[in-house]
Amino acid sequence: MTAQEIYNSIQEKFPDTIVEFNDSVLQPYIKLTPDQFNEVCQFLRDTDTLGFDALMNLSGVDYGEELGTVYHLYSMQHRHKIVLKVNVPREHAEIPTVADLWRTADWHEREVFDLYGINFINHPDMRRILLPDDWEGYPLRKDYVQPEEYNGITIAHPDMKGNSDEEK
Amino acid sequence: MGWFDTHNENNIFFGKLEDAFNWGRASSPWPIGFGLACCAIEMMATGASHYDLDRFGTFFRPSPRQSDVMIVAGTVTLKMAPLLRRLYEQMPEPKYVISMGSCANCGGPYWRYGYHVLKGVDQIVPVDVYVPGCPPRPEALLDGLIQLKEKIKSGQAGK
Amino acid sequence: MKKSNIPESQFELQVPESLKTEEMTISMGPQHPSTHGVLQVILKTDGEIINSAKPQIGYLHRCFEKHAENITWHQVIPFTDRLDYIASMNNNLGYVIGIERMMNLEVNERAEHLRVVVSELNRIASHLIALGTYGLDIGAFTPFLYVFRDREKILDLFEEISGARLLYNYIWVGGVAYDAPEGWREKVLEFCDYFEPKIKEYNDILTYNKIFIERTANVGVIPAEVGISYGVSGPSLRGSGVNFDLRKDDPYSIYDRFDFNVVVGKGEMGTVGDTWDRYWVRVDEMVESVKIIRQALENLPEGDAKETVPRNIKVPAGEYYMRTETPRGELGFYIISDGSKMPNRVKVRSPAFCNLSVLQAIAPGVMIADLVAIIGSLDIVLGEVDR
Amino acid sequence: MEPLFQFFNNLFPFISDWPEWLAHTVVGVVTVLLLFGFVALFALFAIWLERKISAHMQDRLGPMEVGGWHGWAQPIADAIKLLVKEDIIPAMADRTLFKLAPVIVFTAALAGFAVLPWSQDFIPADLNVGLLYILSVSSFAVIGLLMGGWASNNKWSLYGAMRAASQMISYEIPVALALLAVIMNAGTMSMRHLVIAQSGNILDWNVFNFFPLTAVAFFIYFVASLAEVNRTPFDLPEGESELVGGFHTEYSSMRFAFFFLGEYANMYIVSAIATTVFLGGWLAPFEALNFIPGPIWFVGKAMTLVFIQMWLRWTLPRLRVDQLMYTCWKVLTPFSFAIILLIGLWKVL
Repeated sequence: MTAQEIYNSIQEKFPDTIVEFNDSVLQPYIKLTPDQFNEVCQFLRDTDTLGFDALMNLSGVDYGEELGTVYHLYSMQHRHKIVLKVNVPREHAEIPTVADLWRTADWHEREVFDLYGINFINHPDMRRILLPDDWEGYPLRKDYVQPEEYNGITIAHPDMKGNSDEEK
Repeated sequence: MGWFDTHNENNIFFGKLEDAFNWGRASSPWPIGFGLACCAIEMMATGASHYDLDRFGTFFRPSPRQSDVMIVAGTVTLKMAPLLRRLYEQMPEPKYVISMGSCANCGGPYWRYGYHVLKGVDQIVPVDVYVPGCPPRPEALLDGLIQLKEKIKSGQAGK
Repeated sequence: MKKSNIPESQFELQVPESLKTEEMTISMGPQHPSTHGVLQVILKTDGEIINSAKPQIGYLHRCFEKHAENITWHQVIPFTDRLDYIASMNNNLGYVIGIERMMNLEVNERAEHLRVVVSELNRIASHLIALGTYGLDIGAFTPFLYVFRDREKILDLFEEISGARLLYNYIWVGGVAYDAPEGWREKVLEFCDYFEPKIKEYNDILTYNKIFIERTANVGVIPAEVGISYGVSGPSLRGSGVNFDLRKDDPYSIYDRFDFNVVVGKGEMGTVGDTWDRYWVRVDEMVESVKIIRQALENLPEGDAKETVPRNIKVPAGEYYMRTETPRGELGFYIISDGSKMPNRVKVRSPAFCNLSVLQAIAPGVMIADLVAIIGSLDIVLGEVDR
Repeated sequence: MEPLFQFFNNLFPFISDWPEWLAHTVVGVVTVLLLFGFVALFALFAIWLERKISAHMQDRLGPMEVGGWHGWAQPIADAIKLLVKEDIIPAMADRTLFKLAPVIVFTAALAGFAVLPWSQDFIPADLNVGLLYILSVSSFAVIGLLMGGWASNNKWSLYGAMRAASQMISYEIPVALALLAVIMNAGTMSMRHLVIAQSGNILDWNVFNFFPLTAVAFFIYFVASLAEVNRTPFDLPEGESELVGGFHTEYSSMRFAFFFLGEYANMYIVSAIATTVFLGGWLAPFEALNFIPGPIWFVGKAMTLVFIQMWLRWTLPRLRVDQLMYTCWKVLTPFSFAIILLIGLWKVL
C-alpha cells in the first residue's frame, strides 16, 4: 500500500485527526492530533489491509516551539511503512500511549518521557528509564542547561570550565 | 594502615616480611570481573587466549570480596558512580584501582556534552594506574598491570 | 476486526499453590557476571523460580543523542562506534548510509564492496562473542576462549585496514576511511578458509553438547507475535521463525547482489523460538556471512575506495529513518537535518534496547539459571541499550 | 593403629624401645603432620595444576611468570596474598557461623584423609568401617556450606547454600549405593581389606570384577562424586554466572582460601575412595610392576581421576537445578539399585 492509500483510509475513518500529509519527502508522513491517536493506531494495526504490526521506532523531537513524537510503523505482512507524527505544545506535553498496542512502545515512551518530558497518558509505568529517578530536567530539550553537579558529584570537569566554547 | 606499615621502618625482619607480602600481593592481583563499556571487551580480550592475563597470575573473580584490583573498564555514568564506589568499598584491603581507557580517566569523548558521564573515575575512588586509550590495546592493559605490580612491590600502591 | 493486545506477561506461573512460599526480591546486577555489562534486573523469586524480572537500564547512558546534536555530521561517526562496541562497523554503516541517502550520494563500487566485507566480518566477530559469552552463562568456560582466539584473527584484519582493534571509525560518508592495503583481500580469504572448519569445532564443544541442549532447548520461548510486538529483531526474532532480515527485506548497500540464506529458527531441539534456536541462528549466520564475504571479495573492483566528499558536509534539510541489519537486529537511525553542518536530531533505535524489553515478558516462570540463559541468548550490548 | 605402628616400626626400629604411650603419641602426631602437609601441598599443587591444565586446554599458557619455571610459585603467592588480606565479616552476618563455616568444610575434608590406605602398611587409621566413616565425615562439608551461605546474610549466598544442601544430600545416595555394590562382594568395609581383596592383576580390580556391572557402578560413583564436591557440571552452589560466587560470595581472605583448599582436598578424597574401592588402591596393575612402591600407585591413580575431574570441568556446561535432581533421583539412583540387585543375583546363582 502506498502512503497515499494509507492516508486515504485514515482520512475516511478519522477525518478530524489529520493535520498534515506530506508525500513529497523521502519518507512520507502523516501528522495527527493527539486526541484520537490511540484509536488511529489501533485502526492501523488491526485493519487487515493495513496490518501495521510492528512499531519500528518511536522518537521524541524538539521542534523549538513544540515538542513532538514520531512513529515509524512497519507491516511485517504487507512490507509497507508509514511515519506518524504528533506535535504537542511545550508546556502541556501529553500524548495518548500506544504501549498497549505495540509492547515495544512501553520502553520507548518511557525514554521519550525521560529525555523530553512528554507525558504519555495511560502508560502503565511512566518513570524515567535511562537517567536516575531523582534527575532534574529533560536533557534532550534544546533549552536544557547542564547542571553543575548531581548528588555532590561535579558533572563538568574542573579543567574545562571557562574554555567550554573554544573548540566549537 | 596495618600494624606492619607502622613497624617496618627500622626493623629488618618486618621489612623483609613486608617485602614477601608485597611479592605475594604483586604476584596474584585478582581483578573483579567488572566491565562497564567498550573497554570491557578489550579487557576480556586481554584475559582470553591470545594475551592471557593468567600468565601473570591474574584471573577474574566475580565477587568483590575476593578481588584485589578493580579495573574500571569503561565509561562511568552518574547512575553507576555510587554503585562503583560501593563495590570499591566491598573489596578487602589492600585494594588497587586501574583506570582503563579515556572514559574512566577523564570522561573521554563524552567530555564536552556528556551530562550523565562522570569526568574521571578518580573523583570517586583513588586510582593507582591510568591506562590511556580509547579503548586501550590489550598490550596497554598488560603494561598497566605490570606497572601496578611494580608499584605494589615498592609498597606505594593502594595508599 | 479488533485484535487482542499482547499482555505484559503472558506466562502463568506453574508452581502449585501448596508449594508457594514467600517472595524474595533480589537485585541482579549491575555488577553480576552474566548481565553482559551494567544491566540490573530486579527479580522477584519464589525459591529458584522467577515471578517477575524487571530490567533496569541506564547505567551506561552516555548521552549519544545530545552529542549528535552538537557536533558535525562526520564527528558523529566515532560516537556511533561506541553504541554497539562489539559491531562498530555495522553501526558506522547504518548512520553513513542514512546520510548518503539524504544527500542522494553515490558511493563507488570498491567502497561498497569493502563496506560489505568489513560489516560481515564484524558480524562474525560479534556473533563469536555472543557464542562465547553464552557458553560462559551456561557454565562452559572453554568455548569462550576458543571464540576469542578466532576473533583475534578478525581484529588483526580490521587493524590492518582501519588501524584500530575495536572502534574503527572506518566507514565514512561517501566511501571508507582508507583503502584496503595490498594483500588484504588474500588475507581475508585465508581467514575464511581457516574459519569455516572452526564452526564445526564450536558445534562439537557447545552446540550439540547434551547438557547445553538440555539447558537451552524449550527455555525462554518467544512466540513470533510477541517478538514482533516487542520490537525484537535480528537473530532473536529469526530464532522465533520469522523470516525477516533487512539485508533481504529492505536492502541497503549492495546486499541485493549476493546470494545468501536467511537463517530461521526451526525448533530443531525443542520449541521454535527457544534460546537454542536463537543461538543456532547466530551460528548459522556466520556461515552465511562467510559466503557473502567470499562473493564480495570475488568481485572486488579495482579503484579508489576513499571518500570523495569534503569533511565538512551539509546535509539538505529533511529527515530519514535508516535501518540496517546489525548482528543484534534492526538498527535504526532517525536523522533530522535542518540544512546546517550539524544534525538537528539523531535518534537511535537500538536493537538491543527492544530485544531486552522482551525479557520481562518471557522471564516469569523460569528458573534463575534459565534467566541467565535468556539474557545471554538475547545478546544485548549495554552501550546500545543505554546509548 | 596397629598397621600404622608396624609401618613406623619397620622404618624406625628404635621406636619399639620407647614406652608405648610415647611411641603411639609420636607416631600419631607425625602422621597427622604428614597428612596435613600432604593436604596443604596437594591443594596448592592442584590449584596450580588446574590452572595449567585449563590453560592448555584453552589454547593459552596459564601462570608463567611467578617464581620462574611455569609459574610454579603462583599458588604460594596466592596463599600469601590471601593470608594478609583484610578479613571482612559483613555487618549483618551471623559472626559465629560465618567464622566456623570454612573451618568445618576444611576439617571435614581433612578428617577423611584418616582412613585412606596409602599402601599395604601405611594407613593412619584402619577402621573396620572405614568406608562408612569416610562417607559420613565427608557429608559434614554440606553443613559448612549451608552455614556459610546462611551466615553471610546475602541472598545469592543463601541460594548457593540451599543448592549445596539439596544437591549434596541427594547425591549421597547414589554414592553410597554404588559403593554398596562393591561392598556386597568384598564383604568388608575396611579400606585396607577392600584393597587386599583386589590383589592380583588389573582384572581382579573391582571395576572389572563383575564386568560390566561394577564398571557401571564405578561410573555412577564418579558422576555422583562430582556432584558431591561441586565440580562442573554440578557446580551449582557456586555457579559463577548465576550466583556470583554462591555460598562463598561474601568470603574474603583466608576464610575463602579455606573453602578453596577444602574443595581441592575433597576432590582428592573422592578420587582416593574410587581408587581404593574400584581401582585396586595401592596395587600395581601387573605383577611385573610391583617394584614401584604402593603410595605412588595410589596417588597416581587418584591424581588421574582428579585430572579427569578437571578435564570435565573445562569441557562441560552446567546443569540446572531440576535437571540435577532428575539426574540423581531418576537416573543414578535407580541404576545403582539395579546394579545391587543384579550383583546380588549373580552372587546367589
